[in-house]
Amino acid sequence: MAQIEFEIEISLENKPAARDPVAETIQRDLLAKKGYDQVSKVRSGQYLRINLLADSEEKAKELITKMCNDLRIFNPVTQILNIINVNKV
Amino acid sequence: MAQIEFEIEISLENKPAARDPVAETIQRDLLAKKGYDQVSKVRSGQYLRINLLADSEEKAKELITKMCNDLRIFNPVTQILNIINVNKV
Amino acid sequence: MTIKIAVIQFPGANCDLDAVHVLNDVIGVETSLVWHNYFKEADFDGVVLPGGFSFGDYLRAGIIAAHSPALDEARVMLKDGRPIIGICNGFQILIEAEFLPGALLQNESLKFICKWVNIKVINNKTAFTHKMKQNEVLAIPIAHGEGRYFTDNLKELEENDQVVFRYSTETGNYESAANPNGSLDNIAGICNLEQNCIGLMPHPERASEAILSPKGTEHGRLFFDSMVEFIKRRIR
Amino acid sequence: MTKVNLSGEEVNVEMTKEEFEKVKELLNREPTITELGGFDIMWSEHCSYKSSRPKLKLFEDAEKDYDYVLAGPGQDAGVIDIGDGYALAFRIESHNHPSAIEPYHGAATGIGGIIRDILCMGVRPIALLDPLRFGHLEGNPHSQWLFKYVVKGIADYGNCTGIPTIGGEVEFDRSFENNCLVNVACIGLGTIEDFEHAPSRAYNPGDYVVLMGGSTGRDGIHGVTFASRTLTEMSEADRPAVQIGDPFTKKMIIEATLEAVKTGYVRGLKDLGGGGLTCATSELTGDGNTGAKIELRKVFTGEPGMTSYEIMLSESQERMAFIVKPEGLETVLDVFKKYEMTFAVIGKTDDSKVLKVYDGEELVVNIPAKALSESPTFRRAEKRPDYLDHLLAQKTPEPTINLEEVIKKLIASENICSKEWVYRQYDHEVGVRSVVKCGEGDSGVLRIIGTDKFISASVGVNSKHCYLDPYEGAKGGLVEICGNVIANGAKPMAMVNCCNFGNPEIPESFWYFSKSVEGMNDFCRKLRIPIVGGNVSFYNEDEVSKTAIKATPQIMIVGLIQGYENIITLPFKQSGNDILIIGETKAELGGSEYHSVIHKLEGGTPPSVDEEKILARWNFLYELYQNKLIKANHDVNKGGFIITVAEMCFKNKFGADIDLTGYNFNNLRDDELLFSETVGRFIIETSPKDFGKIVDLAKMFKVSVNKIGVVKSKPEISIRGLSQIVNLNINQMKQLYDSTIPNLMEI
Ligand SMILES: Nc1ncnc2c1ncn2[C@@H]1O[C@H](COP(=O)(O)OP(=O)(O)O)[C@@H](O)[C@H]1O
Ligand SMILES: [Mg+2]
Repeated sequence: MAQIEFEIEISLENKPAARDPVAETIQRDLLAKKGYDQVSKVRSGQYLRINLLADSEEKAKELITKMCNDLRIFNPVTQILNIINVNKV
Repeated sequence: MAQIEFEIEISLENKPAARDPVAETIQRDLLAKKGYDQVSKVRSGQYLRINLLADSEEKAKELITKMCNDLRIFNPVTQILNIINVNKV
Repeated sequence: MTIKIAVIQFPGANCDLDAVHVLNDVIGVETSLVWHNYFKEADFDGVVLPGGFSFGDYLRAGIIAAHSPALDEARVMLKDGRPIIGICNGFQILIEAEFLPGALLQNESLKFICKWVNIKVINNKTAFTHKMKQNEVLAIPIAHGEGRYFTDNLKELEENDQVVFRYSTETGNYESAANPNGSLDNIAGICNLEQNCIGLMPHPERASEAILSPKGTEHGRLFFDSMVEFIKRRIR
Repeated sequence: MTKVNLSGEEVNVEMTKEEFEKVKELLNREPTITELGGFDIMWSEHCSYKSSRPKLKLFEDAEKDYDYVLAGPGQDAGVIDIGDGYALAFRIESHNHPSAIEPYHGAATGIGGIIRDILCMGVRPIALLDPLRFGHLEGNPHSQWLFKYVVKGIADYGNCTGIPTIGGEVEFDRSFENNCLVNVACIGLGTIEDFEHAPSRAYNPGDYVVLMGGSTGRDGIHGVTFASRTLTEMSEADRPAVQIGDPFTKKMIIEATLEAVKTGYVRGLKDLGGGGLTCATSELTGDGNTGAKIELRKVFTGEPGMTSYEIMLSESQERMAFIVKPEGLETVLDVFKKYEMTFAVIGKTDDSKVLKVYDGEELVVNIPAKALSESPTFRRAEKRPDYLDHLLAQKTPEPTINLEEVIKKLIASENICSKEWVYRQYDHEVGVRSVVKCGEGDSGVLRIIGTDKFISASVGVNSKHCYLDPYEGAKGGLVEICGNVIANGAKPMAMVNCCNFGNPEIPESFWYFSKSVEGMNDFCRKLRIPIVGGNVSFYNEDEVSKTAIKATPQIMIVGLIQGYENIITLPFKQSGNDILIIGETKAELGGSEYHSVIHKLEGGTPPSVDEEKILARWNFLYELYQNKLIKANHDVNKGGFIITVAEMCFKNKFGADIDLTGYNFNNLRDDELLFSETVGRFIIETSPKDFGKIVDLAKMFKVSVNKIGVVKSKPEISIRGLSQIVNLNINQMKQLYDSTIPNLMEI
């Protein structure tokens, strides 16, 4: 079966209930102090963009999740993995 | 005029000349693990998700771009800023 | 007239007291620790931006501190030729505040590295290096996670004599093993065009007393002695 | 988990039914849910030491029995007077369970917690140490993952707060595979005045209670839950099981706290750790014999809609509680404002001896201030494990490979090889105090700026020895760790310990704890070392195999050196000098690296300790130091004394001609002589001209000293006097020593 190349963008962030000191500091000490008070919320994380071959979008997503787990790129105890975009190349 | 809340996702990546050791490491680990030869490319960066009020999507994008430039959220010598998504909340 | 130096205390600075100790107790020059929001350039002849993790180094090392009012004050000093040194995090701040060109990226190994290294003096004309000899090799420790120097304009930097230090072996060679963090062309420290402002990743304040040096050297003192001498000449 | 009935509803608690009854009896009524939560956490094993307390009573009262001890066990940290007006505080703590689940944040918040404990004493944290335990790295991605991120967590937190990590220890053993041990220690330095300014007590009615630091959130709330309905809208899965540390905020807390203490207006100080605000306020008032009225809604919360239960029990990191003199409130708050720290005046102390917490008009906590600390204790049964007889009887097989190969295997083994991979990631120099740095000596040596005094600190214990004999093993740990500071020229001043054991309800596990405590107690009383603090971590067991970890009573020693010229270092200094060994070698291969690396054996006869002999050797060494007779010193540890000699060759690329003909007076086999881990031995380098003097002194002190060789300039060790000639190339040995961990960790 012919495989398709996908480009997948993901973010790894602290769980919503957990604190995010990086984002808190950016918001408090940078944005707010410089007058950007339209900003109501900031969250931070790691961004990865991965190109891979898979049979389908579904399979591509599965593979990414498994890979991030296998390589311990993220720890499900404290982090969540968000798939932001999946594009065919 | 009533303002709308937008959620904007951005990524900050190194320019290719500045290299991307995080991605290089992930790729090296993938090779070592075997079984991940479907993955052809990895890029890494920083991820921020910012909620803000603006009159329109256009304005929201403008504001984010201005903010990132003004505050040097990215270092133009080595980094590229991508606005990944702009969503109404 | 007595010389007055300021060591700026940014939130999260942690080599601030070390710099104050060396300047006051070892070099013997009147030095105050100044909270970043209270810093007024008019009171000082020279300034040290110390190492540490200003604002946690969150987002990118040095970026948030670069927006501190202290940097607006320091910019006045930069313009009128007073000496400014950024050590480690201070270097990162000077880069992010665009006092100095380029970028400092995460170490190639992705790890924090704390280690004594050797650096070779490339430019001994600056406010902080004129007491050194050209090509002299100094033993100084590093301690950083984001110290990989990068610029897209290396040629200009070299032509303008802005490269001040390069990582080298003890005998002055540039092997890759001598480059601890993957810096472009082994660059460890640079200066501005006018040469009154330098930034470097290694910590001279940790290398200013023989008791702390593996080989009993005091190479770090040369930076501060140069600075004091430079100020004296300017005042005269 | 126990189900109890609270005003008609079923509630899940950790405490036993009897404890619940005792709560009701203490209060003379049913507790509120917030109160019950407080009791549940404060009476937990972790906070109350209910299993260990009866046993720990064995220890001397250090504060009473040693005049230089300013604070002993029971305080947030031990504190000693080191002269010249300075006080030194130190403490060690475990963060095992959080780190086993989330190594990065678990280890980081462990550092955060131990820093707070030191800060509470009003002094500046100046050093960290980190004894660690993991499963074997080789072929084990899980252990590699834990190791990598624990080290990174410690590095990121310690480096950012500007506190150098000056030492530590790592052992790898199968029993720690799923339950790694992450112990962290911190040392603080201040003037005696600073220390006196900041007791962890609110002893004066009418003072303000001020909370400062990060916001109070829902992270880290555990304990009581309603069986029938959830406590909050959030499900358990939404809750972060592990807290996220924020070293930047911690750094600001350190600076703001120290500056506040310097104003002289702080009358009491307490960190918020386990049990959060409940624990802090009740201990401050309980220990101070006062009471307090707290207004809960003044507390700054990180998220809306938090219940009183959540606010009182949140264990959000990076918070401190201050007791402030009324006349100095403005001054103290100005300090917090300067550092842009969030703070709130949340209440006032009074003389009621009752802690009252109001949620608006509603009184949610109303308990005698001392009640929470009056947990019941348990007498646990203990039993020596049956398997020990079998283990102790194990015999060492006949040597099969040649000695050169064995030595090379040992020096490259995980437990002996260089730990540079770890300490390179730690800023071990910030503070400009580090004189003997990580990897350069047996202990970390720090100068005290403004004096000619130096402190030396070391931490560790041999878990394999303790597994075979916890009593002798704990004593052996003390011998080794004291030996480490003595090797650098220091005198041991005080000890703190961190007991890591299995489930105390299992008699075999409790036996290990009990025997270790007896060992520490006997040794410290005899050698006059005050025990000024400790920490107990039970329930360390492998969930998969249901077996306990190897007993690990970590020992930390702080020593003092008077004068720079009296610091002794490890590397050989000059070829032609004598190499002497202090102490005899016995056939004690039980629990040795030789047994485990070469023969895959865990048993045998482990080392035992003779306190008289140990003391004699220490006194002998002090005498040699006084007479300036020692050029280098390194205590003998894992792998035996040849490993020690090799390590002394490395730095200056020396070699050694070793001749053991005269040393084998106990008629040992080659492998016993070389690889026994008999404790309390030292290898010293001395000048040949002093040999006679040293031998005379040895006789006087009744110490066994033997010349076993000379330092030579060629980087090679040759050994004669065994059944085979042994030649080792130092460069190759160093290569083996250095590459093991990097090879295993960087794929
Ligand atoms: N986890 C660690 N953190 C920091 N330093 C460490 C760690 N483990 C080992 N070291 C350092 O490595 C050196 C050798 O340690 P170790 O082999 O345990 O010492 P010893 O010679 O007493 O056996 C010491 O300087 C020690 O402080
Ligand atoms: Mg030792």
